[in-house]
Amino acid sequence: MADETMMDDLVTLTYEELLPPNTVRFAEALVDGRILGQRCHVCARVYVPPKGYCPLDVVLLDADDDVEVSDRGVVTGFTIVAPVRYYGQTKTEPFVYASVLLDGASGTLGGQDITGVPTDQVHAGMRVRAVWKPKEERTTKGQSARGWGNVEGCISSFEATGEPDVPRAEFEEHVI
Amino acid sequence: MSRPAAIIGVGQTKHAKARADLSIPGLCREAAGRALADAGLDWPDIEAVVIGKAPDAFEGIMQPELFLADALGATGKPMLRVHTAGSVGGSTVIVASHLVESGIHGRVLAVAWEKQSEGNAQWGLAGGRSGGIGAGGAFAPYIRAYMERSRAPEYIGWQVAVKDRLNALKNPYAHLQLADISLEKVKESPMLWDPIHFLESCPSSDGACAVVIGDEDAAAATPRPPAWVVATSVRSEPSTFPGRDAVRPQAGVDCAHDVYRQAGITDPKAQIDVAELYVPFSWYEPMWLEGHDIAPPGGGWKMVDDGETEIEGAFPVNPSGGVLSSNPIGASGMLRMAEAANQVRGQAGEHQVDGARVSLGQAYGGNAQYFAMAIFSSTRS
Amino acid sequence: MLTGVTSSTGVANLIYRPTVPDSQTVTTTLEFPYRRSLGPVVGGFMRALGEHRILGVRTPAGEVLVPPLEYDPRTGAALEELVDVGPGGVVGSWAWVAAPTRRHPLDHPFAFALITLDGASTALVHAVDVAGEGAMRAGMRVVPRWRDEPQGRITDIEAFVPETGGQG
Amino acid sequence: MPATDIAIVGWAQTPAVARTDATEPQLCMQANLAAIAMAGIERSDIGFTCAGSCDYLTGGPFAFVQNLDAAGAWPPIAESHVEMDGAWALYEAWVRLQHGDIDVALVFGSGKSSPSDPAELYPQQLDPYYLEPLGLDPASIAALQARALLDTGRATERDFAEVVARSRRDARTNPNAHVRDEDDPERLLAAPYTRNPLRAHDVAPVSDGAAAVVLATARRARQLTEHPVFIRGIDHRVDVHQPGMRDLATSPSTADAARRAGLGDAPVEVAELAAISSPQELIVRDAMGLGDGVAVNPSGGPLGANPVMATGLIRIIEAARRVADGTARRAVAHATNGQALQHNLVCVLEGES
Repeated sequence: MADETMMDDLVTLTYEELLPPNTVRFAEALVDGRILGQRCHVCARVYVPPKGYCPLDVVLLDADDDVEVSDRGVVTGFTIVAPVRYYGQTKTEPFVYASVLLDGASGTLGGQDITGVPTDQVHAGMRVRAVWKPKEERTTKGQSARGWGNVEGCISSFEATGEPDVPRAEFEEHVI
Repeated sequence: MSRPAAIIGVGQTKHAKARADLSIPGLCREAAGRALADAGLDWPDIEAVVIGKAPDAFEGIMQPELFLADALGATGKPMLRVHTAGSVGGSTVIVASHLVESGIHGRVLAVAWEKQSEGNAQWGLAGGRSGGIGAGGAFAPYIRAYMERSRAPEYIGWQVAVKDRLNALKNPYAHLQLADISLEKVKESPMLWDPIHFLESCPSSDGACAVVIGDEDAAAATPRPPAWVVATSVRSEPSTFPGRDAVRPQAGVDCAHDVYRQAGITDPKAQIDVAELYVPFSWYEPMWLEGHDIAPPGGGWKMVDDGETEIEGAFPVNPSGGVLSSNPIGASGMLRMAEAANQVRGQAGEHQVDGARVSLGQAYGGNAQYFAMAIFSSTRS
Repeated sequence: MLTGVTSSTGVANLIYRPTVPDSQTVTTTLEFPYRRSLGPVVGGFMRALGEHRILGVRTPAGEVLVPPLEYDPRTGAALEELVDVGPGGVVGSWAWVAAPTRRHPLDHPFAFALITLDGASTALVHAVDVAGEGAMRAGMRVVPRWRDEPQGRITDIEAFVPETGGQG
Repeated sequence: MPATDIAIVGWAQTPAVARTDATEPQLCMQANLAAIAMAGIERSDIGFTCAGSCDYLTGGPFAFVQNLDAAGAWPPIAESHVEMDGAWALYEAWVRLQHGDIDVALVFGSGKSSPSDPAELYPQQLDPYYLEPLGLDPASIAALQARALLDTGRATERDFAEVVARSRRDARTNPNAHVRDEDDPERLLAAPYTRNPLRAHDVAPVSDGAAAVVLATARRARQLTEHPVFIRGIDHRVDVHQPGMRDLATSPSTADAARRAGLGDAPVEVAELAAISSPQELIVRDAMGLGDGVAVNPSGGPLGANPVMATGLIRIIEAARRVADGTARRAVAHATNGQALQHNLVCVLEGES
């Protein structure tokens, strides 16, 4: 009989980080109802959220490189996730996880919920717009200090606009 | 200046949902002990140890190689810890082979492991937060894009899922032993990350893999045939950027072309006898066949459909059952290298591909952005 | 870009870290209940603690390693012969912890010590519970104070206490 | 030891600070760009890139993946990563350069320690069965090691204070260091113990920072610079993990690595040691057999700045700097991994002979 003695080990670690300046500006603009990106001054690609650099040209970007992009765009890729149970997981029902290419941006916002159509009608190419939370509910909290900002403190989902679909060829290079 | 190196010993654990009978050192030592025995060696014969695993948060131990070093006989020796996401098992073998090819060491032990049952990879991938999507959620959009781009029929994914599970029945180390697997069962299994069904996904496993890499002298002294490492390559690209082709990542294309060039391979489909590819979700088999230019664009799924990737087919892929049958994440990439090496050593047992002389081992990781590939041969040149 | 804050006190060290109040911070907690399987050697040690016994493992050279490992840490050779040691032992090096952290086994000042148990060839790291650092010295004899309800953890020994000083 | 001579031709480090709001990829990018500029190469010249970092410092599994953004990985690059100090990334790159098919490599190491409390985090780095559940913290381990050294009679608490004082004086002239406080041994000795026999100042701070090095084969190095700094020997060895199963007052793995790196073949003028406590410096000096004439940690060493995961690579940079500027003809750098000097790397550097 194999020895199957077990030991429980609850590990709790707390991390307190400073938000980088690019994320602070992004978060503050969101509360104001604007979505900021950064345009690389070498290749002109627009990163949303801003990272503080362009990974392709390997140049640092700062506030001078900030640009505002639209809150409307196109779904370029998605999946519907059946949530797996794990410690701390609060999701229990399948949810949409979509990438949205905003007008004026070169890269997508990942992990967005899509509303306004039944889940099984979500598809790549559909036009969507941001559903903003009421101004008093918007918050700068929930940002990450790792260079990826996120919109969840201010935008609850993206909803279908009903506009005609965008052909795949127009966003093929922006699936992620 | 580069000297020949060969895999002269291979070992792996019995992979399982939980190896509750073993500690983490015990798990690693089960694989490492078997690799040493296969090579006809003992701990003191090893000059350096290279350890690989995926994120430390999966088991909740920061730099666990520090407490595993002496469990793996590394005391008084050099020890390296590699971490290149899911490709790490592959890169660990490559780092170890560099130590031999450079002439620094004659016999190096490489060990990769994961004990997923101690933690939860979904939690780890989510950075400890709710709403995690797992690797399946990350790759599902790319798989969907591949299906649309290649016009592959939906059943291709089911076919790969069935083939790898049937192959696993010939591999006593494989975690999943699904004797009653069928296309119907895959199709009817729950949809986890649309379009990926449960049975098109890898399991979560405890397991370890180890290889001994030796120089010419070591290879000459080993009781069983060596697998010569004739080419290795790694390539990485950023995880996300505008214009990135996540379906056919350029890093994967470049990595493949680099190993083919080094091995003198101009027609990989014809010149490679068997491949062990990192396929954690069934669709990645046709995606990598195309992504590594083994098949032309749109041709990968046709190879699957024509049965070419079956164990008796023209280009067998994952005769071991692959990641779809055993997934100790950090070790999964090394298992690809170890299984590919065993094929050219004639040591693959029931899942041996007849007459295999040249094999390909491949691992990928991160957001399909890290690649590690190697070509093994039964002969030196 | 580098708007880092330099510690004004110079005690930004491995014990005390300066806290810089800033509204632009984000706090995340990484928490998970890991469940570890121990295998025959570590598992045997932990189960023996529940019987108020401490085990070591014998090497072919006749040494007894405490805590027991499945392998000889100098050679890699497999070890499996568990033998009783202690429970008393002798303190070697020690470090006085004036202000315990959340993770420490005791919530009042104590010493971490290297304790060579009777019959052991190596030292076990554990806590020594004495009134003050003045009571600590190399060579002092200590015995375990056992936890009332064993949990199968190294902390089933709450701490070691001086042999002559009210052992539990 | 392989025949191919490899040289350091460029380096850079971000000023280490107690806390920065720059992200780790941003820090790495600054270091990489500066090192590449110093070497006078193009990114496309780099044949291999290797990084060293630790996910647990930032608390994000896969945190290292973002650092790849700083490497210039487009078009895709041949790249690897060690969950270790950047000094070991340098070792991996040095091995890779031995193959002879490439002639330039980029190495970087980075870490932000500010988000977490070392006393809370580092027990996670220890044996999960016997040590981690005790919450054994780095300062306590350093103190156990310190007393083990005191008990041999080879050092005193005053020796510890002298190491701290000298490090802080030297850190004052190093723009990349950040601890420049009290440097009078008497007053240092008057401070209270935090982990008797250690005082707060005896243990290194933790810092945020990144460092990068460009390596080249000898032939390429001579084309790039008039002052290549050659790696004359490099080796690393690991010791037993359990603190109670080895002699904490000595460092046999350091001694062995130093011997294999050829440290004893000729005298060195400068030694940069990754000692994270004042007693550790004394133990490492002893293991390496460094005499009184050797300038130890003229940069201020880890007691002046300790960006974990870059600290060891910075020792190599600081030693190389002094060879390149002629301060030293021959210098040695040391890096360490794990607690109480468990794993040690020694790198011997020389200028053109």
